[in-house]
Amino acid sequence: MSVQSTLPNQPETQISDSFTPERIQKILEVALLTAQEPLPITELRKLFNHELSTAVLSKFLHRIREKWNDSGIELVTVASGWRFQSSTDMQPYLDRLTPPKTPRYSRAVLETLAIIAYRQPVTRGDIEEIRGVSVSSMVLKTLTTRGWIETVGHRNAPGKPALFATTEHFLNALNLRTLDELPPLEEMKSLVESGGESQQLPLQQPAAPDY
Amino acid sequence: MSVQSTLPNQPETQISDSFTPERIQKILEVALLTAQEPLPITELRKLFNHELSTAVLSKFLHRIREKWNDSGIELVTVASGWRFQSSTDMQPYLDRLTPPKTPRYSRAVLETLAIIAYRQPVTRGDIEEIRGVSVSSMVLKTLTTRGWIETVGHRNAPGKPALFATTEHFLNALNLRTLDELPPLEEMKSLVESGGESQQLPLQQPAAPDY
Amino acid sequence: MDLVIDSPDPHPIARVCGKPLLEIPQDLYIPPHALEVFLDTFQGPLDLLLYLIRKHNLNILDIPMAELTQQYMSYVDMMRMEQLELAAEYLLMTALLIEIKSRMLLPNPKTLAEEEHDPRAELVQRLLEYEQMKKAALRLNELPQAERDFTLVQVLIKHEEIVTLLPDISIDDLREAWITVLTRTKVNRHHQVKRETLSVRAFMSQVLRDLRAHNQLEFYDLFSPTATITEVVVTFLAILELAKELLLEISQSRDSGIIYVRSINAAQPT
Repeated sequence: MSVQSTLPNQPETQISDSFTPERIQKILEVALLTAQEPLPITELRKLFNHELSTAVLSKFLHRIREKWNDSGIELVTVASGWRFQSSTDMQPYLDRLTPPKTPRYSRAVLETLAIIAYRQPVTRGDIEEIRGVSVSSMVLKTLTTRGWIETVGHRNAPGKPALFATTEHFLNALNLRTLDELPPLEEMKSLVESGGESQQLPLQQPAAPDY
Repeated sequence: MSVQSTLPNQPETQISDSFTPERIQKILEVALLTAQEPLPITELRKLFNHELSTAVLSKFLHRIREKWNDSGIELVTVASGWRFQSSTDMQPYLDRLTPPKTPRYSRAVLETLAIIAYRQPVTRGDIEEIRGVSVSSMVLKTLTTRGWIETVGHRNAPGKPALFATTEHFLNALNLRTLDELPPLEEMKSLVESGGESQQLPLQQPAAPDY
Repeated sequence: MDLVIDSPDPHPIARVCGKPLLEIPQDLYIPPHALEVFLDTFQGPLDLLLYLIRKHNLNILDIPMAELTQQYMSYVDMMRMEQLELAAEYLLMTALLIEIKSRMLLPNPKTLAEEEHDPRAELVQRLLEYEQMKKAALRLNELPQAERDFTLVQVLIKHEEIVTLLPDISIDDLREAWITVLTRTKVNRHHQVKRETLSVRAFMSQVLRDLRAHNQLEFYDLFSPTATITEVVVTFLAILELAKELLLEISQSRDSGIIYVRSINAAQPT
């Protein structure tokens, strides 16, 4: 049972809510420029006390995207919503200010990430099976700490191994909206070329992942 | 052995450093929009490999300030440099996205308040004796300023200590009509004595107050 | 160096004792002096096998198994020191290859069913899947990445404190605080907390408040005309308690005369 705030006047009542198109665009821009996280349209509707529809806001967002085109800043949609970010051609300049802080990941980390991204949910054992080597805890910790993978459950098998999947944050970081936008898996060319016997191998491509 | 990036992330030498005024302005804006901290001009000069003077950059910054005028975002100078920030008139909208968080009182404040509520009128010494620790003046001041406690008299004892009691405003704030509506002491006494640690106390809701 | 595996050749793949190692051996044999480099270069036996097959058209069937086994065995001791697990994985791979080869050498009546159980199939399947994931890892790494290839826009929100928010509390907060106090008191037994009914306490405060305004009041004035019997009793108890605590003074100049109640305002000299 929480006590109501006794504060006299909430800001709500003080906003004059005459939303001209210019004003709507301005408010959207300020919200997106100051947001800490990508903002979904449902969230952006709060700016206008839900008075504007998703469709209307979507039109405005596209207009804003146009406006910022070629400014070195772009408005993009990622998994969790809309956000402003610098365009990639600006990064070399930004790196002059702050030396790149993100580590380049080792092959072990990248391969583990790829397996989790494309085959999720997978256990550590699954990853080891595919890579043919054991996966160090450090690798999984690196990805977990970055917020790119998380445990989504446990397989009902001896030892109840954790099942890993990629996070929404991972999609955001790579500018993706859904896992479908990951680069498609390549068909691998047969391992045994033109050898007589080898062609008889009943090779199948790995089952297409179902996401 | 780490994997080298095959990214469009180019080394310094590949930046075309022909700085047209438009390009300079663009780079400055991107840097300021993405910076975590205010950027002093000395820092901004790094963007252009120190090829542009402080005076030139300063002129550009003022031009940018003009450009952003009335956009809901303003370019300002603070002690440590230049930064973009939302303008005050935008705050009501931004507050709709992230309602300001209500602060919480410390344990010391809450316990002191509880003691005054249940044991009033009490002196600071009484409170200290019950809590087993000294009560800082800040705690009493917090509660007095809030209008929740007041001095109702002084005990005829050495030092003539002030006697504190709760106010009507306190009752209002808690939606109570009288102090009787606070959870009764006896109930709690048995709770305390039946349980060991307070964490294990089988807490019940207080008798339903009828408001 | 974009993965040794895919690099166009002339670069040394590694340096061993200062000397460039220009070529990777053509089979699974690892020169002892390059052992560590190898363990670092390849992600494991699958990776190495894949490399050999892709780059040198090594036929899984043509691997000189006996020789290889011998060489591998001689490294076991060496690897055991630091990378036992990895050594085991290489050995396991070798064992698998040997098994495959031996099974292939056995007379094998060609039936459809048998073909489906070609011992190479599973290995090749694994190799293909691993290769696919390796490629996927590269593609993934080529995607623009936040903080590496672009930076998020972060404009500060200016917070003018229009209203200072004050903390709210609930009865539960208060109750919890009180229970904490009581529990602690119970733990430190030397603190005796008197437990009285709350209403007496509340009325004690009220009486003091009334007296603060007037300094001296007639006894009857301390009782609200609309008070219930309980309230009257409690007020009376409150007055007695205050008197006991020397917070007020009750006086009567003569029998059956007016009873005055005066606060002993300790703050001001009377």
